[in-house]
Amino acid sequence: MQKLEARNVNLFYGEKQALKDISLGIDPNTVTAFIGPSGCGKSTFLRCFNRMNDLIDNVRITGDILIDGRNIYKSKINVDEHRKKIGMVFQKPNPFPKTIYENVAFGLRIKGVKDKSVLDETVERSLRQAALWDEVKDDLKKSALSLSGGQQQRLCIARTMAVEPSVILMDEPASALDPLSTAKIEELIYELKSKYTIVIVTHNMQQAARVSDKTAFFYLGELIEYNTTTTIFTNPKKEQTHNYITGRFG
Amino acid sequence: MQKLEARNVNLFYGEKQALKDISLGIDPNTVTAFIGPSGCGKSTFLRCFNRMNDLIDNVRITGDILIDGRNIYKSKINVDEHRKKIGMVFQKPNPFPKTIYENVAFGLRIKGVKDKSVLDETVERSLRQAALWDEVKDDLKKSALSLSGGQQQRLCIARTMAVEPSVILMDEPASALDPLSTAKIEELIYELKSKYTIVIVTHNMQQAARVSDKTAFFYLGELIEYNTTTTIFTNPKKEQTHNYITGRFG
Amino acid sequence: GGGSSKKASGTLSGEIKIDGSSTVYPLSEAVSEEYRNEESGVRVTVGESGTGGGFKKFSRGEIDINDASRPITSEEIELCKQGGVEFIELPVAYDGLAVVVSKENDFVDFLTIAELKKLWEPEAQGKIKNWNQVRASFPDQPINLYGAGTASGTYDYFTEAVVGKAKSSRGDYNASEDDNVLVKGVSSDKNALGYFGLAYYENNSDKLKLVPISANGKPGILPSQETVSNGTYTPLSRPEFIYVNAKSADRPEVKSFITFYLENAASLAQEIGSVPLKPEVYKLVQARFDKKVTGSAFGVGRSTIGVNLTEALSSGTK
Amino acid sequence: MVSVKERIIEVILFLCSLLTVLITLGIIVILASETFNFFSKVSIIEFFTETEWTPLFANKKFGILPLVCGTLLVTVIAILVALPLGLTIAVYLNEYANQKFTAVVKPLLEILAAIPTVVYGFFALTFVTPLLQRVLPNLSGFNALSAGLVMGVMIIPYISSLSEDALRAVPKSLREAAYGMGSTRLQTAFKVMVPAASSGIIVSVILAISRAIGETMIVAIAAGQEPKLTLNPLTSLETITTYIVQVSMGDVPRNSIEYSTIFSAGITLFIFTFLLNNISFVIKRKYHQKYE
Amino acid sequence: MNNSQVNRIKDTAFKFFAIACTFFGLLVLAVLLYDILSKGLTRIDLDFITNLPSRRAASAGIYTALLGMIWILVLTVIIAFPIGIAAGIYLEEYGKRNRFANFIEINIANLAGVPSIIYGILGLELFGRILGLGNSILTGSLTLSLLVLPLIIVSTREAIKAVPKSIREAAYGLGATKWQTIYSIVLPSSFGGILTGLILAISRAVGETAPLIVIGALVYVPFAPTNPMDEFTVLTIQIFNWVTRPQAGFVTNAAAAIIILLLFTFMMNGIAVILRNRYNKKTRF
Ligand SMILES: Nc1ncnc2c1ncn2[C@@H]1O[C@H](COP(=O)(O)OP(=O)(O)OP(=O)(O)O)[C@@H](O)[C@H]1O
Ligand SMILES: Nc1ncnc2c1ncn2[C@@H]1O[C@H](COP(=O)(O)OP(=O)(O)OP(=O)(O)O)[C@@H](O)[C@H]1O
Ligand SMILES: [Mg+2]
Ligand SMILES: [Mg+2]
Ligand SMILES: O=P([O-])([O-])[O-]
Repeated sequence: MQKLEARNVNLFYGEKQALKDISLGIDPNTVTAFIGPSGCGKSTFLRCFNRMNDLIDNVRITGDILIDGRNIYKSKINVDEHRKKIGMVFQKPNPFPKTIYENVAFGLRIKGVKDKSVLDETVERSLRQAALWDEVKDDLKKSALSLSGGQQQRLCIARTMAVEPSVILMDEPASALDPLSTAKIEELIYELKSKYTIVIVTHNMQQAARVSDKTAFFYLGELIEYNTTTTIFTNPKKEQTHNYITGRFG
Repeated sequence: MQKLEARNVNLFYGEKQALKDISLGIDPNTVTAFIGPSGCGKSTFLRCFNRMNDLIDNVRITGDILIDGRNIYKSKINVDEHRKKIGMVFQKPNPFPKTIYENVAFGLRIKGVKDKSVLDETVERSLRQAALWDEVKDDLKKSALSLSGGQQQRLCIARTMAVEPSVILMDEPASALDPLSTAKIEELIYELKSKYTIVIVTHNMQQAARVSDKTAFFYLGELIEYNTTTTIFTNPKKEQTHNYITGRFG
Repeated sequence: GGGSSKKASGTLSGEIKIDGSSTVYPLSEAVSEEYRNEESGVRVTVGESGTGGGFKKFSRGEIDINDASRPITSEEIELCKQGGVEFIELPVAYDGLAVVVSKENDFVDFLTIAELKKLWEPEAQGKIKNWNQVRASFPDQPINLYGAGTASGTYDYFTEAVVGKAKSSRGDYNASEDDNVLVKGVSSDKNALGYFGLAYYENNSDKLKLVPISANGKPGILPSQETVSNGTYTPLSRPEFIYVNAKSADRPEVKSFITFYLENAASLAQEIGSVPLKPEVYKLVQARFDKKVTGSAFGVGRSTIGVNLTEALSSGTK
Repeated sequence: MVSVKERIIEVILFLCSLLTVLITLGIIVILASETFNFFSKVSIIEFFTETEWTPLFANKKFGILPLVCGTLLVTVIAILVALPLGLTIAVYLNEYANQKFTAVVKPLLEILAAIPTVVYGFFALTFVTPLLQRVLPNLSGFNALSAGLVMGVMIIPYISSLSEDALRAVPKSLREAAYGMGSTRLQTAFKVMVPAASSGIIVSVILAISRAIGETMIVAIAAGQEPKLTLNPLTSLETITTYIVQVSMGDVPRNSIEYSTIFSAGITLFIFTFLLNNISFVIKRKYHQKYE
Repeated sequence: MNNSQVNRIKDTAFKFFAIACTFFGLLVLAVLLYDILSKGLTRIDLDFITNLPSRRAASAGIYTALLGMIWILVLTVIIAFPIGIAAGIYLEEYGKRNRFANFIEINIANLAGVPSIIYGILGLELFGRILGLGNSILTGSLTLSLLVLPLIIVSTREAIKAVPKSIREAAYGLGATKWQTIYSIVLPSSFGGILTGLILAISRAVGETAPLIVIGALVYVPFAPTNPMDEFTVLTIQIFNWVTRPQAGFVTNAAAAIIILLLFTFMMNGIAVILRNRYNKKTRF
């Protein structure tokens, strides 16, 4: 069974259609890259998977989104519970203005976990997974805002993993970072693949080529081409895809 | 003689140094591209040439900038007059909230030109040069804001040309536009080269490769490499340049 | 200071609410301030809504004592009846109504009641605007008027004494319940003419010029302690009262306060620029209070202009 | 599916915001019902056409015009002071002054709007009027001029700060385009920035007018209490707000015609400011959309 | 002269004119402060603060007015703050979707512009007469609560709006419910902004005079209030009372009381500015 599946998804912001009849399936424990020019709907589509678009006024969605075969828009699903299973990492690092520790512990706290040892353990495990533990282990009580951008982004990844999701959605997670931090994040994605299903939106074609197993190319709200990353980059079937990856526009 | 020349330019925003000892010369009637990752100082450097950075508090500049051999920071230059000779086009189209006609005529009006026939003539000539005349000639009295993004950008170019500058500075002029408009602007740049000296900042490497004669690569406020565009893209001398144009970061 | 007996702060407590006349206000204020040294546990508040405004509250039972610069009217008596309020009427001082102009005014030597009438009657509204319309020998300058607000006893008394009918006045003047505002206005306006209680003049005599008033062809008379007290300053002299709610009068703190009031009214009135009653009159008044004589000694329709208090009080007491 | 707790919280929060509607309703109902009483006794035509206002006197006249006229006269004086000064300051702070200067001066000017109005009343009566009387010997002790001038100074920051905000909200790119073409600062300011920020500036002026119309203490202390249909700023006059204060200071019996006059005067004031506020709100909405 | 020179001269001329305007505003402020300080500063001493009112200017004090003000403020804070903050949260976080919220928004913008004296009329009729609370402290603070409510709501909304969408999304993304997100992320992050608004609201309440006059607070109250049903006087009313008295001594008293009032106002506004700056720095996300 596919981990994530979209069937004929259309999405409207008010009058404006941002996604047009998109269908695609994503296998477990793979990395999938969404690419396409600015405004083509990559983020919008990504956010359909954890119903983040619900937060925006005037959004209307048709079609089905299935996670582990369950339609998350149809059944009487508890959205908050659902989101706990789908982690999300954003373009700009967005730590809470709290301590590093409290950032990572947040997901547990809202679940009502109060046991100090459980919290400590989870914080450490998550920070280790995000390859941040060694850098911050002595400063857990410091404000997360005092970290560098790259560290903040890894903190956000750690925070996501603390609630043990099975899918991680990443919206241009490295675009605000320097080359070194970018490399670290890419490495991390590669490592996390064994445990999670990862979907990543990126502007950087080389990044898509480096980290992903499959790539989907979007243009003006449509899914133009979806294939293995190698195929997309070496032998695209559509001219638009070709034009885009060779930098004719975007 | 070189049209534009920078000699050991350093620029500080308050404490922070944004440009580090930059020297470079630009020949007349060429297109020069500035490339580099976000925040490396491309825009800052571009704006040195028409003293646009003067508008920001706490900016300190050392070194010399020469235009046609005249030091524009040293001599008792009239900045307003100087800026009339150096046109500038910005990333986001920024027409004034006035009619199309008044946008193009603005430069003449502030010079005190009142003669209707001179104005009419200049407006038409500039719009023709910017390849916009045919699309707007019947709507000159309409608000400039009613134009599409691509048209607005060409209007801004026409507006710039109305005051007959000899240099045009462009800061990512196509990054907010769709592929079609981008192509039009690129074409325009190519045509304008015969009359103007053009400097263009771009994020899009392929665009730099397509339109420019020479390319300068900036990184963290330093000019890493400056050479003919062909050399930069096919045979860069520095590893950083190589990494950047192959998309290792940025 | 006015407190006659300086014993240690007393043992009484409670609240006494006073409101009403702004002419009587300084006296009540002074009394309650001195009373504070006597009985610090009793909390006295004094408002100045004007005599009429005060009677409105008094008849609703909202206040214990109403200050009045004229006797209660028959309508007000009726209102009190409806509100179930019985009252004890106590004169506490005399007042002269001062007619004043700015210090800079050098042409007004005196005014006759007739001239005042011409100036203040309702028909003057919008018409009499210049000094020379009052008397031809006055200069052709605008005249700016300042007078008591319509809720005040001063207004009622002045209109009755000058125009001949209570509450009958032009409306286009600076009207305020607060005589301080009037003092302020007249003193800073060289074209001004105004009227208010004598006490307010006495306290600000450096800024104002008092106008002698001539009635019935007699020469102009200035109001003063003497002319008011001996009745020569007519028709603009009048008694001031406090009206005590008879129910409140049973409360020990009110009883003690009123006694204190009557004991000290003479000296305090002098201090603030009002004119005290004669000592024997205060005795009569105290007796009236002690006996809880309710009702007004000033029968309906009887004017207080030129009234003889001793006579009125004795007639009321029997 | 939303949990019960979440629902309850939402309902409580909702009720709190509903309260604001009740306040408005309260104001309208209370003003309107007494005004209704008023108009059952006084003809609405008299109210708007009669030129005298003497409801407290024996010869009662119920023309609101003198009060409206007094209110507007003081407001006009105030705006004549505040608009040129405020707008010039806004342009200066935005276009000429450096950020540090602006950062210091703007809050300092805002102090002007934070000072309690009773203080301004004191200042107008005890300082400005005597000062003006030296130049204008015919000036009454209470007068519209000093009240208006002082009120004008008080509302400077409404115009300067809000207009400065509006100017600052103009996209930086427009300003740069103007400079890029060789405009001087003055040209940039008045040919590009002010027109582009015009709606915001208009909003600031409307708010300032509305504030001036509703201002009470300055006029109550310094402008006098004589309802007069005049355009002469040197004499005393009465504004709507002063009248309400004047009546409130004496106690007026309920259900009397005098009592309902505060409500008819109050509703006139309310309608004025209500219209102004709504106009500014609509303009504000529009221009927010323009730049988003 | 060519055109460019003319333009430069105009530019410079405007600059000097504008500097003059700016300093005129500040000059008036300076003169006002100087005038008041010179009239009242010498009058301020401990007695002035602790004395009860008196008919003699020299021995009158502001004790009852100060206590009255504190009573009024405390009650206003207790009444208005929770309601205002809750309403602000609703409008910013919940109410965006429906038309009714839009209506409430217009309504609040309107309320913020209603002249304060109208609130006085509302308070007089609603609290003073219909609810029968008279001219008590409670009536005063209820009236002022209504007056500052729009202010609190607006500043709460501004503060909440300044919290970046991204950290909300992060919280939702972790599965937090709406209220959890608001309570544990949004409110702490906007705390500084909300507090700033609250302090400005207090400062506004301190400076109000007209609505209190309308509800009938202009009386001689020579004792300190002890409960919410007591009659009261506040600093502004005391000043108004003294300002209208003609004797020089009371003008001095008024000036002295104004100094105290201004100290209070400036202190409040100063705290607000400091808070705003500090908070802006700390939470630049
Ligand atoms: N909240 C919104 N309301 C209305 N339109 C929106 C909203 N968010 C996005 N859009 C529009 O929907 C389209 C798709 O937006 P989306 O953010 O998904 O693009 P994207 O591919 O992620 O672009 P980018 O690479 O710039 O992030 C765009 O045209 C955008 O303007
Ligand atoms: N007004 C300013 N004040 C302080 N620092 C600034 C200012 N403008 C730019 N900088 C800093 O100067 C550096 C260079 O900025 P600049 O805008 O020139 O970069 P850029 O190469 O044009 O980037 P981009 O591609 O994002 O436009 C950046 O670190 C930026 O943060
Ligand atoms: Mg996106
Ligand atoms: Mg740039
Ligand atoms: O004494 P009065 O205030 O009623 O004139």
